[in-house]
Amino acid sequence: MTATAADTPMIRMTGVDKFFGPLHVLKDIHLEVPRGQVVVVLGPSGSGKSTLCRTINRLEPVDSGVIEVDGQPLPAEGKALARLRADVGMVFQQFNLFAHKTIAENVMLAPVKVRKANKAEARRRALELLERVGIANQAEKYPAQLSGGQQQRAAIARALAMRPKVMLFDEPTSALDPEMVQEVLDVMTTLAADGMTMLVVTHEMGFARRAADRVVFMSEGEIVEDTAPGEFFDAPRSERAKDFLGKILTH
Amino acid sequence: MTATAADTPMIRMTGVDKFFGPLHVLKDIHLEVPRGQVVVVLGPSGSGKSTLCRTINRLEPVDSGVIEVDGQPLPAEGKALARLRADVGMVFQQFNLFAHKTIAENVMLAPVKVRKANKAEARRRALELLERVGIANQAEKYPAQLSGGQQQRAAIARALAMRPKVMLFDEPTSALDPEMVQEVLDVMTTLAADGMTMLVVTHEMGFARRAADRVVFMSEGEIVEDTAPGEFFDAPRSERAKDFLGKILTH
Amino acid sequence: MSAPSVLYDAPGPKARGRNVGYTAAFALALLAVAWVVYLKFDEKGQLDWTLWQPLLADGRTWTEFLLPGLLNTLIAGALAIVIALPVGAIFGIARLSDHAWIRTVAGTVVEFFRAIPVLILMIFANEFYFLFTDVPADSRPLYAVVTGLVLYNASVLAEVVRSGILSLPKGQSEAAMALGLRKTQTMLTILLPQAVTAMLPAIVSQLVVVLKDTALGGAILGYEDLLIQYRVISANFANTIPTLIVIAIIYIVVNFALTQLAVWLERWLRSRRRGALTGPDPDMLEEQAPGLDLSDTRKGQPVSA
Amino acid sequence: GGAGANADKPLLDRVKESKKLTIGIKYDQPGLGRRTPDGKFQGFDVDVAKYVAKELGVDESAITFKETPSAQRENMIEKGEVDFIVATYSITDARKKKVSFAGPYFIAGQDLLIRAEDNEITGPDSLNGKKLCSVKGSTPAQKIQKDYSHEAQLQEYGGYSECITQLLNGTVDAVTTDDVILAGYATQNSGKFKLVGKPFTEERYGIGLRKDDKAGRDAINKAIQKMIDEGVWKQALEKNVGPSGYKIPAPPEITEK
Amino acid sequence: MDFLSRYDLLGAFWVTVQLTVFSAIGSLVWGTVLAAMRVSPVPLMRSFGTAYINLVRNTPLTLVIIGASLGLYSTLGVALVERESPTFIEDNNFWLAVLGLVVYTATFVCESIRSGINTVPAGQAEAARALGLGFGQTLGIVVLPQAFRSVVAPLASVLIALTKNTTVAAAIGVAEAAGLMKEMIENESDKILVVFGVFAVGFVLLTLPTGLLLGWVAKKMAVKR
Ligand SMILES: Nc1ncnc2c1ncn2[C@@H]1O[C@H](COP(=O)(O)OP(=O)(O)OP(=O)(O)O)[C@@H](O)[C@H]1O
Ligand SMILES: Nc1ncnc2c1ncn2[C@@H]1O[C@H](COP(=O)(O)OP(=O)(O)OP(=O)(O)O)[C@@H](O)[C@H]1O
Ligand SMILES: [Mg+2]
Ligand SMILES: [Mg+2]
Repeated sequence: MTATAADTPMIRMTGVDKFFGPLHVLKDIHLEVPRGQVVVVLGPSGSGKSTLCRTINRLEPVDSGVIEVDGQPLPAEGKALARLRADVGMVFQQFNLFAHKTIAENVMLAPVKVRKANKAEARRRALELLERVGIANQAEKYPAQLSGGQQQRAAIARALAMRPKVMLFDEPTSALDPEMVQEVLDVMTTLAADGMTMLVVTHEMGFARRAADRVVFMSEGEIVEDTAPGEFFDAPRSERAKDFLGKILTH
Repeated sequence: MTATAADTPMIRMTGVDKFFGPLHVLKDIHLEVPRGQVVVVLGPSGSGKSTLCRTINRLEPVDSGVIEVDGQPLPAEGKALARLRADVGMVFQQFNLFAHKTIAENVMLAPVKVRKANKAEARRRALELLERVGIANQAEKYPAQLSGGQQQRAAIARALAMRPKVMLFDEPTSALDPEMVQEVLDVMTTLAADGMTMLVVTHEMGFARRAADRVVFMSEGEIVEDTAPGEFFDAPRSERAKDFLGKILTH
Repeated sequence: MSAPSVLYDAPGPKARGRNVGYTAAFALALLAVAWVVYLKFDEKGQLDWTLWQPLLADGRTWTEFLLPGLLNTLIAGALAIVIALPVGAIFGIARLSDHAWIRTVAGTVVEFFRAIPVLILMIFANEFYFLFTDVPADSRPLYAVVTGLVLYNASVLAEVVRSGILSLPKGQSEAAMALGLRKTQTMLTILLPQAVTAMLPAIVSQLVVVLKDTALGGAILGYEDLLIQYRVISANFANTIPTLIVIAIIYIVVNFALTQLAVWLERWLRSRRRGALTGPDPDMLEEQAPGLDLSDTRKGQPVSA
Repeated sequence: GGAGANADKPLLDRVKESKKLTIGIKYDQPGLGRRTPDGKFQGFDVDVAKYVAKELGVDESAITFKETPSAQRENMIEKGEVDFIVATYSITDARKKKVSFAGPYFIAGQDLLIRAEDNEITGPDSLNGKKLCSVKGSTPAQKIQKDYSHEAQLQEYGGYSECITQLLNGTVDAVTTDDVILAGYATQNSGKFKLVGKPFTEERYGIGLRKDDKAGRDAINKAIQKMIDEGVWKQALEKNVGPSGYKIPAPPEITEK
Repeated sequence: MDFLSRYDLLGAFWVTVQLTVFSAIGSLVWGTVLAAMRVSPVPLMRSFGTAYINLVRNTPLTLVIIGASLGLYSTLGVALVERESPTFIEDNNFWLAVLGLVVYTATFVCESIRSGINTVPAGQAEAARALGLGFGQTLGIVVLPQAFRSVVAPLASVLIALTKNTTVAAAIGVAEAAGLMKEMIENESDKILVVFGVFAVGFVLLTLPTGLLLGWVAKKMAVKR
């Protein structure tokens, strides 16, 4: 990698606006995620966190502004867009494992179909990844046969199988039973420690404190704060953030 | 009330077993909830907490053992069962407000249909209860128009409208957005402070610590611990409880 | 949003260009077919004004034949639905009974009538009324048509109601019982009202099926419905094909209006009570099969929700 | 209608009492019985019905015409829903078991309707390899296949208007049924069709009424005879089916007594 | 019950079965094409799909079938079999009836498939796209395989409705079961209960096993979520 490449942020959003009909969901968003950083996005329900996440691999097209991934502006369509998406791993709240395929097939699918990898090789690597997230023994089961925590870990393995440059997580633990939250957070923490660039929407304050390099706080489609986690939790500047933390942290 | 009545526990379960097909979901359960106590039930997913809760008003019949509410064994069916259920308030994870009725109608329904209360009187009391849970201004809306937290508070008011002797809560805050959890817990805390007998299945450790008189820890259908909250959180005796707390409390 | 949008990305400039190309090619193909049809109709003289004049420029054709026919169609359809609805609701609830024998009897009746073509039910009903009752000949076709439609549609609506009740979240009946409501109270005050409201769009769509099926009665039993009017009209003007086209358009307009009403109802219900309260896709209920339990094959959240 | 307490009485008594008649006709048969957009009725059958009514002492305005589909005719007479039926109703022994007939008021014969320019089809035996159209369940078409042209192809529909459309379009070569019915269609589509003119059966149209109502039948027979004798019969035919070039046959002799 | 042997009951039901089978195949193909149009990115194709569905579904089947005979064949001159064949009319009518049934039934097939696609949670397609799969891959590898499983039951309903709808082919003279029933009722008016019973049982035998079998298949194949 050249020096310039190392300088380019992995994700750069400049002046991004997004509307759903009359609803202004993202308002003039400026955000950079440098290589290797873990950025946690917080904010009340409906503040636009998911939408932000989804614009980065163009699951939602934006209305104005520029989004660059690894220095390249997002392609609008076609092969180039698919190639970019393969570089951006995404993990959803609802896991979204392919219900008609086994866990191993889920993980192999994209390398084989998108990267045209050799099947045996893809399988070997899939098992390796499943090992890494701790569910190698579930490889031949179907998603519905796994617990939520196991499904989410499989979904992370699936995303990792494409060797993404950056990973997006949209509330990866909100659909989980409390005892399973930790096993998923553990996988994410390891990933962060290994130097993966990550953008994580979550309500898990512990994770934000421990693993995040920066916390971005959103409210009503705007980025209201963008600071270090310690600072954010201990001394939030805006009223909105104080209010939010007050509600979240009491219980 | 006579002295004996005050001595009888509000709920007494003796040697209760429950099977779902081959699955032994409740194993020889012995549990007493004295008048005015708040008992919190903890345990991993699938350990039988909900089933325990639901056997107490016979939403699930048991296979063996005896359940007594206020000294009376549970009737098997018919009018007697309906009368008993009216004495036992229940609050569900999914709120389960009647979607085709307004909030006020939801709260009035059972007093009018079951207790044959006068409509105007039932309405007056419904509004009083809604006031108490802080959503009097939502009385004429339909459930779908309310936030989760408001719906759950309405559900609590609906249960209270029958002036129940005991209230059962089955994970009342698990389906809520994090910012709304507190408002429901507040209502429950007030209720506890007012002397209501309560059995609460929850993952909210803060509530358990603050409001519970006792914590019951279940695992695989058994009651593994039954102690004071302080003791349970600070010095769990069983391995299973330690393991569970380890998973829950780290994040 | 609508289904397509999740299948593919919002089109970029190239995709938009390609779409324009496909649009043009497809439009040309459609135009070519339309042109051939026009030429052929012209060649066979089917476009002569003399054939169309009585339909397009003579109000008497409408007041004497078409509108009374339409009215008869609507009368038979409305009667059939109004009778079939309560009958269907009773059978639908009976199929959910706690008593096995009630379930079995109701189930057998419902499956039987769903298995037989309406046309055959109508022919049978007509003969039955002739042989065993004093229904006068002028009203016999109406009786027969309505009976056939009721037998079939009550069975369909029974399934609509049943699957409507089953599709309600289990929590609704549990909450009712936990409050001390009895089984009947729960059914009547909590489940049935919600199921029927959720089913309203399906019921309106069913009316479309009923109106179309009324035409079977006209052709076979001589019920003076809308379709059968082509015989009398063409006896006057020798314009069979134009008449059939106009009649088809009337059916399409009336049924389309009903379909839109169903769609509107569905939206309205959805907007009033987001989430919990939507029945199965009304499109799918109208042609139901015997022996199939649709209530548990429709789970899975629709993309559009 | 004629139903009700009255229904059991003989025709003449009913007429005397009520001065009204309910008569069954066809609504969709050009030239014979057809309802017009004015709500009136036209055709030879209608003219016969009106004449008979007049002879029975019933004013034209007191006649209620009612449609009688072929399959329903006996039923409607038996149940007294019509007083009598004039609707190309062939006198047959089977039907005579259920109803009585007056007349015949016309003797038709099965014939073929072909396109005006067609010179190949000359009779029922020249239909081999040709396409023939008729209505469902009618015996005439099957009769041709069985007795005359075995290789004729048969198209069946619910009504004649579909057959006529196909004949116009040239997708069938002939339509078969009673010649006078065909003449009605030929009149309606003037110049486009012709009748072959070689009837090969005999269909005796009668006026159907309640079984064993002898007085009623005699009165109707008298009216028919009078209509023939006065020449009204011929005029009516000339007006309704004459323009097709159909040769109007000699009046029938009344046999149902 | 001797009189039954005078009629070609088996022959009539055999025609019913043939009508059903050929129409089923045709409507499956055409219905799938229509469904593809309705979810396609080309707005005109979507509009055509929608218009087609709205026009055809709202027209009585009798009209559609008479239209095939009088409009398509007689007026537009489209014959579906060899014109010189000695059984031209019979064969052509059969295939016109099949065509009419296909045109009509395809609208229901289309809507079943479309609602099948709708039962696949949006997240499945999104996950596929997020992994870098294209439109064709998303549809072919992820959405359709799941959609087809949930479409078995509604398609079975359509198949059974189709079986019953073949009775309408009698309107253009196809010799199937309902036509025969009418004829038998007219000739044997004293035995109508027997006649009705025979035809009712015939149709129950045709439809009920199909429904039970496909219902079982649908349950077997259902995607567990
Ligand atoms: N497809 C869509 N069409 C219309 N409005 C939408 C759509 N998706 C999201 N919205 C709206 O955009 C706003 C932001 O939604 P978003 O899902 O990004 O919020 P969020 O911060 O992720 O909330 P949550 O914590 O509940 O997931 C909300 O008001 C939401 O209702
Ligand atoms: N109706 C049922 N039929 C069959 N099995 C059931 C049924 N309800 C619950 N179970 C099973 O019984 C066991 C206990 O379930 P229960 O819902 O009581 O657990 P829980 O402790 O409440 O779990 P959670 O925290 O996930 O709500 C589980 O294994 C569950 O799968
Ligand atoms: Mg979100
Ligand atoms: Mg539970």
